[in-house]
Amino acid sequence: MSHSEHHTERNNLAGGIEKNVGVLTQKCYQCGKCSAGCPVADQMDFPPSMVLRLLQTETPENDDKVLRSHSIWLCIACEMCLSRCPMEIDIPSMMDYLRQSSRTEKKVNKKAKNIIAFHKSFLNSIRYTGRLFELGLIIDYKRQSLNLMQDVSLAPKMISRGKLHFIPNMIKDTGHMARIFKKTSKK
Amino acid sequence: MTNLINRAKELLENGTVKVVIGYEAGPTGLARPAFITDPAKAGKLIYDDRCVQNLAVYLTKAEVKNLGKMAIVSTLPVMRSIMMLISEHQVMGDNIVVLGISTEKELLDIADIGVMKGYIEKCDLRNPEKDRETLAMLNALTPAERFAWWQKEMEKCIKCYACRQACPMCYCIRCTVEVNQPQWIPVQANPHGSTEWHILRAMHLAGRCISCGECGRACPVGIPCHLLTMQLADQVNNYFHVHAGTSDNMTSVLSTYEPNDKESFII
Amino acid sequence: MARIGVFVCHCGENISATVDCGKVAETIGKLKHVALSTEYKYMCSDPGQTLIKEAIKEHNLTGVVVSACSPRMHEPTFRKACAEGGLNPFLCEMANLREHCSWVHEKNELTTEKAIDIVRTQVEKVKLNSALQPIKVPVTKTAMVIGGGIAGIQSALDIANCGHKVIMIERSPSIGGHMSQLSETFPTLDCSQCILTPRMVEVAQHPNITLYTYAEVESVEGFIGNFKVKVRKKAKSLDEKACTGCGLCTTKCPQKKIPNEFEQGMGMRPAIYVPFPQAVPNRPVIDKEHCTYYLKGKCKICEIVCPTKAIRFDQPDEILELEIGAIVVATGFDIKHADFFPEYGYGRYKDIIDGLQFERLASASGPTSGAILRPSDGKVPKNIVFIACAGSRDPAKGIAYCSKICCMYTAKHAMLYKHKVHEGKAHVFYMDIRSGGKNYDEFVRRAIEEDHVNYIRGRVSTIFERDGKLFVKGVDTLLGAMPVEIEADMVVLATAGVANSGAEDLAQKLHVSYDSHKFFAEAHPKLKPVETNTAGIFLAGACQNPKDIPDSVSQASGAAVKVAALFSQSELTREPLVAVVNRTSPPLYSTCVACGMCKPVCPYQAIELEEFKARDGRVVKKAARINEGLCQGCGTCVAVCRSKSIDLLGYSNNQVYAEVVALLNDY
Amino acid sequence: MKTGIYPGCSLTGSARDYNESVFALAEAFGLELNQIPDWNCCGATAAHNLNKELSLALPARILAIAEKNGIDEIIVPCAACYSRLVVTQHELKKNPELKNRINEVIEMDYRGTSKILNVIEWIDKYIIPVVAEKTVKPFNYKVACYYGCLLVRPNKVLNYDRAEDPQTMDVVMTKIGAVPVDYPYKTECCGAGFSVSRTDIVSKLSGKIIEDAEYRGADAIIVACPMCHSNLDMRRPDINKYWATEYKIPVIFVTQAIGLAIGLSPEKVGLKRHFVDVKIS
Amino acid sequence: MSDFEPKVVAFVCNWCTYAGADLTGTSRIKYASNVKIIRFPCTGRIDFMLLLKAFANGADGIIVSGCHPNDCHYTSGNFHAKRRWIMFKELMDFMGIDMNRITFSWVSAAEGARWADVVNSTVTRIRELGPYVSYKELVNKSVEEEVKND
Repeated sequence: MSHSEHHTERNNLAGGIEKNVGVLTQKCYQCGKCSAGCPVADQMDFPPSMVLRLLQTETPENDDKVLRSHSIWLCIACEMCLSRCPMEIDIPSMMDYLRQSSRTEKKVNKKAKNIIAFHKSFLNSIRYTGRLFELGLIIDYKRQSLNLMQDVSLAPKMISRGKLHFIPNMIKDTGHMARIFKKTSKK
Repeated sequence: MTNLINRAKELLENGTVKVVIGYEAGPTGLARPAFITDPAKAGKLIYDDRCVQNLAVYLTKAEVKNLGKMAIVSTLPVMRSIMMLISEHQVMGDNIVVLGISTEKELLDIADIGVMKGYIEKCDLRNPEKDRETLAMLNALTPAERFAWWQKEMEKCIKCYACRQACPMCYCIRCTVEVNQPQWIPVQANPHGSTEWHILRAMHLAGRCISCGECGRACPVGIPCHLLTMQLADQVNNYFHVHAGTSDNMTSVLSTYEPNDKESFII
Repeated sequence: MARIGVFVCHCGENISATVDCGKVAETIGKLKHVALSTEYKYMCSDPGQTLIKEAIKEHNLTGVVVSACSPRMHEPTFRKACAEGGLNPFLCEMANLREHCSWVHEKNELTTEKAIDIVRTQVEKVKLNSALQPIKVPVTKTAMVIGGGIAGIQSALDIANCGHKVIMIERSPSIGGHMSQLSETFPTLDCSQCILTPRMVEVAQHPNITLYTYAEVESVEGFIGNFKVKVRKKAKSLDEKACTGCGLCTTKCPQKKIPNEFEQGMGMRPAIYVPFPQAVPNRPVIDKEHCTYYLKGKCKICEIVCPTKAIRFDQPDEILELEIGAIVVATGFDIKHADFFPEYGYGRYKDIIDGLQFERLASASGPTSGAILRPSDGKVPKNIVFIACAGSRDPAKGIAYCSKICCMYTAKHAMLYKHKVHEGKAHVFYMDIRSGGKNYDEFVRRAIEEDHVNYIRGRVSTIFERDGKLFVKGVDTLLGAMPVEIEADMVVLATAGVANSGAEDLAQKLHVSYDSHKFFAEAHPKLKPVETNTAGIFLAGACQNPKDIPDSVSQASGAAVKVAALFSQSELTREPLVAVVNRTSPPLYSTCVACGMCKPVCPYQAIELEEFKARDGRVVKKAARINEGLCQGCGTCVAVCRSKSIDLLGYSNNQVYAEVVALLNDY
Repeated sequence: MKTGIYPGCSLTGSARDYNESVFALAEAFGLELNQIPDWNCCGATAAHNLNKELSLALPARILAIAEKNGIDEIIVPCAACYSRLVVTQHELKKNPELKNRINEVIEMDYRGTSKILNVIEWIDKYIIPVVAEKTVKPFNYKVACYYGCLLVRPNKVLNYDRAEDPQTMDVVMTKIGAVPVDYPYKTECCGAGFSVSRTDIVSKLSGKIIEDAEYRGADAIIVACPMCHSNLDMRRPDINKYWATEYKIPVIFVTQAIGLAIGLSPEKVGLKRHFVDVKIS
Repeated sequence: MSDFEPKVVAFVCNWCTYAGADLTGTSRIKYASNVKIIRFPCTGRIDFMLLLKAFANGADGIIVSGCHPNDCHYTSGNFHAKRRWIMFKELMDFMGIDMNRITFSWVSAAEGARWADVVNSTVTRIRELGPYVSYKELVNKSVEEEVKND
């Protein structure tokens, strides 16, 4: 029985993060080193340390702000924050959790549309072929994001360099892949 | 054998020793310990396959000690016992003449403790082969099987303490079992009391047992209690790279230490 | 017939909040031989103690169990109370209901049941206690102070001024410690050396102080009042009596490029050297690792030029064996060198330095004679960044604790810089400004308000160099973690204060505890801050945790008083918790058979074999005997004795056996 | 010791050049590289962004197949795949319950016995000891070694080099004659998985990385990750457009540099497939 | 079985583990109340027979804990204890007596949280192992025998 188990289980994001990711948001003492090193902090509505501060307040309003933020989708998982955090707070894993919560609660920030579209296309690609089919990914992404003209100039050069295949490189046991996807999809 | 008799006779005749401790044939033909003080009776001494008892147990007995300087017919276990007894201040090296017997049953020329040390070092100091086999068999069992195996043995124990009496290393004038403030070992011969007695005895012989097996031979109900002390003798060598009874100034493994002693169970 | 009194303490609510004290007292009251079982709110208070004293008389008690806090806290208190009530103090035991029960468990029946078990166990133990008389041992009235920094100096002077002999050991060639390296001191900005050097000289000249520099503790044996300390005086390759300290050798030595430790590597020194001009003693030593003669067998220029022929190349180390009554440990601290932070580029970029290096730069006696100049090109930095908490409060890469002194010295550094470079800009990245202390916060405010030091709350993420500028990237957390990038000419890292090298080794030699950071541990965090858990060994200064000068000096004086108090008696009484080998009437004399197993286990060489002789002088019996003056009561001999002939007073076989039985069985 | 290789998706497509150089080196040094049979995608950033269990199951399948085929060590040239595989191994070792669950998902018995090596570790172990005798054309250039994120982070899990100012690739490059420059952007992020969805961010971040390498006088940026390569090389036009620059510094895989040093042709190590011309060979 | 509350006795030295357990208290870290502590001056003082006595008197588990190597207040008591426990453990193993029921640990005066961990992990383990039936039976059988003989 640890000291912290005294407290009743918290029904908020910080509680969920502690339970599912094992990250204690209270550990953060707002030194800001994560925000200072984050490559995309300047694009974010809340830099990483501010996300932690919002979570520390444990209020529904601030939890909501976090789940609706653009920040959680801009995190590239480069892990710079974690490698510099004096308290070793696993912000990247926390961000993974926040992204998943944001989708479950249907609070995804509109600006993250393209990012999610890309991730979905990526997983779609491997769901059926087992391996990433880059051309298929691009086509599917364009369909999902409606960015139809993006990167059209890139293709000819890729083809001439032998870097773009027209037929997917599939694994043999595609059924296995499908089962893995099915079993891990949210019940 | 003639050499042994001649040597014993000579020692008694020239007064080097007052008594020769050895074996003689008993009325039933079995070998029994002999305490020869008269050179004329030296001819009674025998040494053959029948002679297995560890005679060193008599070295600490007041009745024998009081006879004066002694010679003792010594196989390897006896020699190792003597080393331990000297190390533990129970006998004095220059009070004993060692009539060493080799594995080929030849009389050895053991002039002094130094020579004896050199001889012991060259010997196979492991447990006897038969016991090694039994130990290996037991070590291959699961703990639960071993517990059952030993409990079956313990149920036989009648707490006669023959194992203690036979052991040259059990020379205390008051044994723990005789302490009743507090009563460390239950007095009764029951599985609990017997188990604790045998644990106590084995622990007290850790690093001191010289693998003669006398305790097991002495047991009237056939408990192979020597396996307990022999297992520890193996482990002492395994952990601390020491064989008991190899020098006349041994410190017990349990009263010394190395800072880097290895173990894997202390967290 | 035993008559035991049991007193259950509520400790305010500390115990009673989770333990049903009433039930404990009631249940225990029903035990055989318990003459009285009662409860009270504060047993350690005056009325609480009076309760015990009166009960002893009223109920004719033969033993007392105080069921309260840890015996490590209040055992002496209650034993004294019992003594005052007319009961032998060793007939009093404590049941630890607070630290081991009420504070660590929830409020429920099991907790109260455990409390009952704990008390019952002590009742059964105390029944078997015997009245013991304290042991008296003589006191050697010479103190040893280990470490010659400001804490050691203060302690040594205070003890010496009380009229006692002091031996001071310092491992470097001069006393003075880190304080001698500092430029100015906060919060007054007075010159460090100006206030320190007179004290150093006083140590050297004090008739009661013997100073051994270049010396280290080799081993420590014995106990309070009676330590035997071996000290290794490392060879200085010098006849100190012949040397006049003229310094000619140091100017002629051909080795001149050895990084100077005193200058934190920012200056050079020869192989034969005096660490700094005001060193005490002001005599050189030869650094054998760098001396040409020791390395190659040739040179000896110092020997040739020495006017008094004082050089001794073949001088061996000397081992001193000293009799010491008390020891003050004042070995100080070190700074955590910043190379564990590759993102800050210390060691890669010359213009990133640590706080001690900045002290040397700012010091009038330092390598730049006090001018703030960049190590790379000797230019005056126009823009300087100070980074606080560079290693402190950083369990990931540095240390978890706050180093306490950095906030203040960083403010001082920024101020010194501004006082010397008026047009320059100073920035401080900080976490929280911790400036508790007399005139401390005012000092920091002065830096901000009067010297316009730019304080930015946030941690720096990385520093890199470009065009001779250091790009310092951080954020301002007070502006919502807004990025801040400063092009600095120089960066100073306020690195963490850590335990000095060799602290762990010394602690082990002294048998005193140390914490997980290798700092020496005090006996009690509040009430015994200068004592260690080994009687007769005291702590002074930053060897305990990072401290500033005033704190170090106060603690040093505290330690000195402890030593003086100890030396005020010619003998001291010790707890008689020692091992004894039984004795019986002849012809047995003892059940011990003198197997000698106990002898090598004794860490204090307290066991010898005693011979019993018959009338004719013949030795008829040998048995172990324990010197009660040397025995410290560890009891290892008791556990190895096969015939149970040794017992430990206070933890006898009977007692501990009874404890095991009582703890596991309801009566 | 049976050595396997997990190429990962990029190496079969946009990073064919990297693939070719890895196998060219293996051939030149006589090193066995068994491709893990029927390997699948590791799931990359997408999986752990959207579905944690999937992000562990995909690498676990790869590792389980490797174990089944008796592969003791797996070379993973792609830094992103390397990171995913090692993190999976770490997570499943830490949490036996999760391991059981994942084994259920992948219908295989993953045990976690194979050792995972990144490309530098592979080079260090097998190539560096003998590289000197094979070097015919020392790579006498100033290079900026760019490690990226996932080769060194999360450092405590990967347990490889140090997270800040790492040195292993620099050491490897000195062994073939190169002179590494002091390069503060070694582990800064290039934008990675945003290559398609947020090309603007990639252009911005990668631009800084290229700019600093040029500023420090490097002749080439050396990389060990196909994602870093594609962002710094294939996205060069976007970068130059974003910053209004004309950066021409080539981006070369560490394996390609070694290949050139031991006398392999630019075609053989896939240099001709680069978008930014490599003029230095 | 679910309401089985293991009885665990802790044999600890005064200077490190006892003080460490005090620190657990001062830090208000909670742990299982099944463990009861007996204080010894040093682990060197702990007679191996006491461990057997604890089992004989109904303990289901035992903790033996003292100073980390090199930290012994008396220099070497813990080193001697270590050798003693090495031998004891080998003998117990050989006789089939369950050593999973004994935790040997080093807990310093500074390791309050660690003490709680040691206690909790031991209690959890003992809870899983269940009551120490075989040793209890050994004792009970003996008591029955005595009754019969009387």
